[in-house]
Amino acid sequence: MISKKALVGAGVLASMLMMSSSVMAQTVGFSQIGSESGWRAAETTLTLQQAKERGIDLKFADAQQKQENQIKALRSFIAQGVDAILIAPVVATGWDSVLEEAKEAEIPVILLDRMVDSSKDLYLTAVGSDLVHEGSVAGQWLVDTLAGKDCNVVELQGTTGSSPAIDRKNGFEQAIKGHDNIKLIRSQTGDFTRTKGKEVMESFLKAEGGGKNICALYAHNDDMAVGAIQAIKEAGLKPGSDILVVSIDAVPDIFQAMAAGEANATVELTPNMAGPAFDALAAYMKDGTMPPKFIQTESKLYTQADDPQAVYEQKKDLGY
Amino acid sequence: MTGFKLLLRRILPQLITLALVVGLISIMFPGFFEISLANGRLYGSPVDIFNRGAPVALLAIGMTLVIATGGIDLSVGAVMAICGAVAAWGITEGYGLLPTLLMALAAGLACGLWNGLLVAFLGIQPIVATLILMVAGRGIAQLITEGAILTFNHEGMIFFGSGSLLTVPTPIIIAILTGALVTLIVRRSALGMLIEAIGINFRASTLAGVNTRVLLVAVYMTSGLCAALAGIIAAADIRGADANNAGLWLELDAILAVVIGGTSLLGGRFSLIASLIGALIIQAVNTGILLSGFPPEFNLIIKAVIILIILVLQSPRVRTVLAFLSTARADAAGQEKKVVEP
Amino acid sequence: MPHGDARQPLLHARGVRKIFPGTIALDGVDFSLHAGEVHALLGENGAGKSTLIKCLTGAYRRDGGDILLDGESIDPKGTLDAQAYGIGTVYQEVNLLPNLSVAENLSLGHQPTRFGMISVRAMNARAREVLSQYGLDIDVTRTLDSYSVAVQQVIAIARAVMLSGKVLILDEPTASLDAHEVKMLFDVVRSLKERGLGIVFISHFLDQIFEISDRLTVLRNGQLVGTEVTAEIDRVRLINMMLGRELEHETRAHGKLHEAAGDPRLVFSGFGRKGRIEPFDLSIHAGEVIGVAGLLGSGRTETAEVLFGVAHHDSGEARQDGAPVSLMSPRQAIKAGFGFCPEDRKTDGVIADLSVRENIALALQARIGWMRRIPDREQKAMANDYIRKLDIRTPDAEKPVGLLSGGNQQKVMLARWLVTNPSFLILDEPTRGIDVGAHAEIIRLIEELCAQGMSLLVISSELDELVAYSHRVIVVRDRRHVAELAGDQITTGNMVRAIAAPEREAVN
Amino acid sequence: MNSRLLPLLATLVIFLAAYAVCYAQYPAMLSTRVIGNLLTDNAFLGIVAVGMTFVIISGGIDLSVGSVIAFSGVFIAVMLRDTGLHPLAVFAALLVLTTLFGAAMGGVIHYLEMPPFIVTLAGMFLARGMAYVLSIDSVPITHEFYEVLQRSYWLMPGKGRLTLIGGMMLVVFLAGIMLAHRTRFGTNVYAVGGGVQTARLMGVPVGRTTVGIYALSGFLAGLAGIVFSIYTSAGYSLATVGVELDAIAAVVIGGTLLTGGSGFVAGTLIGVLIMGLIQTYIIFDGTLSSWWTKILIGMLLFAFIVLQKGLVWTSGKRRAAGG
Repeated sequence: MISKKALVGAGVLASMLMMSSSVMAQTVGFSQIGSESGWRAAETTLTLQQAKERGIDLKFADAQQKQENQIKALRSFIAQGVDAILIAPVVATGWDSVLEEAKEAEIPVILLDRMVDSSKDLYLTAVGSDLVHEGSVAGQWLVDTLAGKDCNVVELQGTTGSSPAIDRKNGFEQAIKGHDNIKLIRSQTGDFTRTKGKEVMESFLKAEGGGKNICALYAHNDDMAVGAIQAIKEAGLKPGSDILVVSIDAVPDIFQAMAAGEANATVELTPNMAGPAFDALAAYMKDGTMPPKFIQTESKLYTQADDPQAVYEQKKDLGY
Repeated sequence: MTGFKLLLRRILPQLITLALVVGLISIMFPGFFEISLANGRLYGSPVDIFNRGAPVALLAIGMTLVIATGGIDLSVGAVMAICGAVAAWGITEGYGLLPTLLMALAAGLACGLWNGLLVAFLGIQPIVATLILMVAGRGIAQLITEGAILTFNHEGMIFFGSGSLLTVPTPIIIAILTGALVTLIVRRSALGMLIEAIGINFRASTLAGVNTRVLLVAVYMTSGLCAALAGIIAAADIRGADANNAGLWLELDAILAVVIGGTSLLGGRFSLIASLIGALIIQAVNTGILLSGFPPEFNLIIKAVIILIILVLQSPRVRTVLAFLSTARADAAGQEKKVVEP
Repeated sequence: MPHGDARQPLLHARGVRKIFPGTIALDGVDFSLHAGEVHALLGENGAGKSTLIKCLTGAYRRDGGDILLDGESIDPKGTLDAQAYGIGTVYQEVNLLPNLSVAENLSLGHQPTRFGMISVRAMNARAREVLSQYGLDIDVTRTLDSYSVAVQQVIAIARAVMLSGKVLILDEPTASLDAHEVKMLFDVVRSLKERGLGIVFISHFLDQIFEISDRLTVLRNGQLVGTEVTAEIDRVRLINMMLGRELEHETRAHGKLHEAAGDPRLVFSGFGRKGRIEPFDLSIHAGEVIGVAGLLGSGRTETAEVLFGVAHHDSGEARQDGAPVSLMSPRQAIKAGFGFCPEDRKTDGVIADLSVRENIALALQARIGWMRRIPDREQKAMANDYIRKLDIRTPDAEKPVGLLSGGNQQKVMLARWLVTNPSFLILDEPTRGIDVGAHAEIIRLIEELCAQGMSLLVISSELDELVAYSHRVIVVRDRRHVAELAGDQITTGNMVRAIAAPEREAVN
Repeated sequence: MNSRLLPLLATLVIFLAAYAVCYAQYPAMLSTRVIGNLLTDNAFLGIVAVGMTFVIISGGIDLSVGSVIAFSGVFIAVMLRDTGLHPLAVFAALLVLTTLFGAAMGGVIHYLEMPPFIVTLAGMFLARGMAYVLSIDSVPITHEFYEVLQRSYWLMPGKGRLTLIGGMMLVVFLAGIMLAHRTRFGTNVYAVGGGVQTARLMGVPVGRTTVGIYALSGFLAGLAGIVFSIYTSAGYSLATVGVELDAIAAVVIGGTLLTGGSGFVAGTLIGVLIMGLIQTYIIFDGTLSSWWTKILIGMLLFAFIVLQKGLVWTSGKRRAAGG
């Protein structure tokens, strides 16, 4: 135990030295949801990168997928007296009181990637994409590609109850509404993971006559799509042609699949939410410029026509 | 011959349960039993149950031994993640198939060693000791993959997840071989009896000269090794190591499998084959839910209700009542005597 | 009944029957108990003593007969119900909760409350007051397990008397007590008797029965043999009643000195462990029986544990046939050819759920390693061999050992070590808690084994027994070996003197 | 000194030492804000851990509590959204429901002689499944009564807030301590943990006590669910996954043995505070990646358990040598 104390002591010293070297830098607390997916890891990497480039001292707190941990982190940031707070909220509800505390302490809060239900004056701005919009971009692509042909679609949902799962499902359903040629025949959760994506797709294939009844797959994220593509291949079908595959996120691996002709389209959710956030923060700090309440990132649609191999090369080192 | 009859009597409840669950599925989904050959590999829902059940079955093998000693291993899910990460890392770093596999298995053994040392030499209660690795293990796995899904395209490695041998998917073969091997080792040697002795009375076993501590460590290492195999299969299946999700909550499924298999959580007498059937029952329930087409929000509730029914039917009290109904009164009186003994 | 009493009995059982599948455990047994009487209940294991007690307290539903309390027919539904009638029971294994405080144990279920909350002060005061009646002045807020078994036993009696107050059943209460503690317990029993309680006393120790009881009832094979006034019966007749035969082996002075042929097989010098047992010297020859006498907690079990490596010795060394031998764990001791039957069979001895066969094979299997499994056929042969040799009463070798009686479990323990063919066997209280018949068999076995050249170290609190088979006796007191008796010196008187002598010659 | 109190004292010493180390590094750790946060942020965990302490002292375990908290939140939110009931009426209905749920599990454990681990595992699946069925969406709670609850706090000097829910946790702990040591039920819980057979022979109503223990745990999980819903003003079926493990860890760090029979409700409070302290420290540090956070929490858990074991062991040894 003595050695442990010594260790902690050494830590005190080291962190004091580090602090003195960045006295001028702003201190920003960043409460991240966790590291549940490659996309999330890339967002963390990019946020750290962006902070470093700007000389910001970033206090990173991982919430392990728990809202209570994020609230704890925010309160600790406030107690510590940081200059600003970034938060990627795990769920939309339940932020009122802690955001009020931050407001009372005059600490600006910027939301990343997901929205909250709270009053708009409780945060500076939100940077993110519109999850419903993402779903409808994917749905619109399918509508356009089919051009009126009959099609049975199976859907791999995200984690039951999570906001991307709900919104991406809604967006997709809105886009295909009124197109009677497209029928959503099965929908199950794949928990946003490859393993479950593969397992659920296997059952879909069995349940729908070995896959003959399925013409397209819509997955709420690329990871599930990657798993499902393997299941389709193992069933002796060709993903990308026998069964169309459209998903969301645009992680590097889906571009490899697209390059191989096994996936058809993906909707990008950029992991660089921190860049615009820091820009808005800098402007606000400088002369009090109020940024717009929602800074929407582009939900770009990538198809096989967009040189997927090149995109892959460009994305693969971003920490996905 | 009598040995076989004894075995059959031991696993009969599990077999009946499995048959009932499968029967239920086939009523809801008539195409259930269709099996065909596709790409030189057996293809069909029953095959899926075996194939998808393989990781839990592997975990259940190790878990059975651990539970037989009166312990529990909550860390196996995390160990799966660690070993999958090691396997993916090794293959992407170009260490070659065999060294990579050995590294992954060694990682599993090391995790088991850690658990075993905490339990056997520091005397920490198993549930707490393995909770430590359950919490930290996923972090270690992420440390290896640096938070990303570490993908690979090594055909040799992929074989362990989605390949097949003589039309049988590899995970099934690995699970069956491991089950057979461990059963053979445990029952042909004296290990089985010694493990049971430890589980029933640790101190008396030590005094009889049984190397209790070393055996305990060995049992946790076996559990780690089984988790490593499961981790390799899980990683090879999706061609990547998903440190966050690989084996998530599978420790609970494995424990359930062992309990459905009729091994007491208090330790003592165990049956590996019954645990394996237990794993199949759980996977059959899972697959049945997927085939049923219910909305996903009902998944958990269906699973919970089915498992609850199975467990209640297997509970000692209900069994006593069933035995009472089916055998002579005299027999039941004997049972009662055992219960009353202070 | 030969000695009917004019008064109405306090508790009267008439023609009690209890049938288990295949056996009649009690066949129309009569039993009566008067207020202010200590009535001993005797019989071999399986004679029906426990069954009778359980029928009286409602733990078993009887299949026939009446039970009258103060002349009124009662039908207790269980232990608690019996308690409500005024019948309390105290068992050999103290049935109190070790993790609760003494006061909580005494008052559990009847705590004094104020406004729905337990009044801890009142609870403790009451506990102190109750225990002072029994001559105990202890800290009642400490947990029960911080006190000796004897104190726990008295607390158990205090609780039983407090809650019932008419009839007290003592089921082998003295089995794990030493002489001093037995005396303390008997003082308590006498004072309760004076208070007018009826006391049923079960014990294997005939001395104790003669000392404390007014009348005695003997059961055999579920049947009543007879009820006698204790003062009017002699030992031989009593044993005849119990066994239905003459004791073949009467304990008498051994008288023979062991022919110390050649060098000793084992030599321990300066062997000991701090806090457990002071360093001692001990040498043992082949074919020699060394007795260890001393009170419970005097260091006798500790001596065995240090020798067997259960507790690591931290001083001295051991030599076997002249060569040094390491004894830091049971495994090393077993490798050296040692065997050890511990005192507490239940927790340290048998593996209850394993079969008789597996229990017998366990130590041998552990010694030859897990890889070389003893084939089933050999295990079976081995088990059957010893079931026959030691007369272990079990339907077959596959019965879980936990279902056997104490004496038979003890024999299984012996068999476990005998199959390893040890050169040195340590027996800690081999005859405790077993019936007279099995007792005699085990003593005969000890003599047989030593005749075959095995060395034995036998710990026993029955001094007569030690006199019967020991070549030398070590007397232990205050965690030290204080005396060694050999040959003609071995008499109960000498042992008692050595055990009791205050240590004047000690320098410090 | 009473040997029963030893593990409790060890835990307290560890907590104070750990706090001192944190304070040396980050003086802000001793501010009333942090202390207020410790109480508020861990309120639901503390309340559920009180129930877990009783369960563990009796020799059982309750894996269902995390799911029950999530179910409670969703239940309250859905009821407030879809019916015109006052929150207090909903609270009452919920507490009855979760108490019955706990009692049912206790009944299955006792009367069907099934291991608590498995029964409550099934309960865990069932409760979360029911939360899903009620609503998979996160449902916000907008009732004005909730605003009142959230706004009732005492502003301590230094801007720290002692909130209603933080205070509620302390009250529950006090009640828990009284229940454990000043009622027959409490003694019966210890008795069952000390040995079921013996307890039965001594007249403890084992069945009633077992059912009562799990009912209490269910009640407190429901109460924790109410607190959590006040904390987040929403009900969310994915909330509080794995809280049962946090609660068990807090109980174990607090010096209660998982084997049953011994432990203290007060120790659990310290256990909860220690876990909160660790998290606060990690956030103050702010340099740990996701994975190092997990590894560090595991290592600290290990360190605490070993340290505690060491303390108890050495003092036990000293006692043995001395007496």
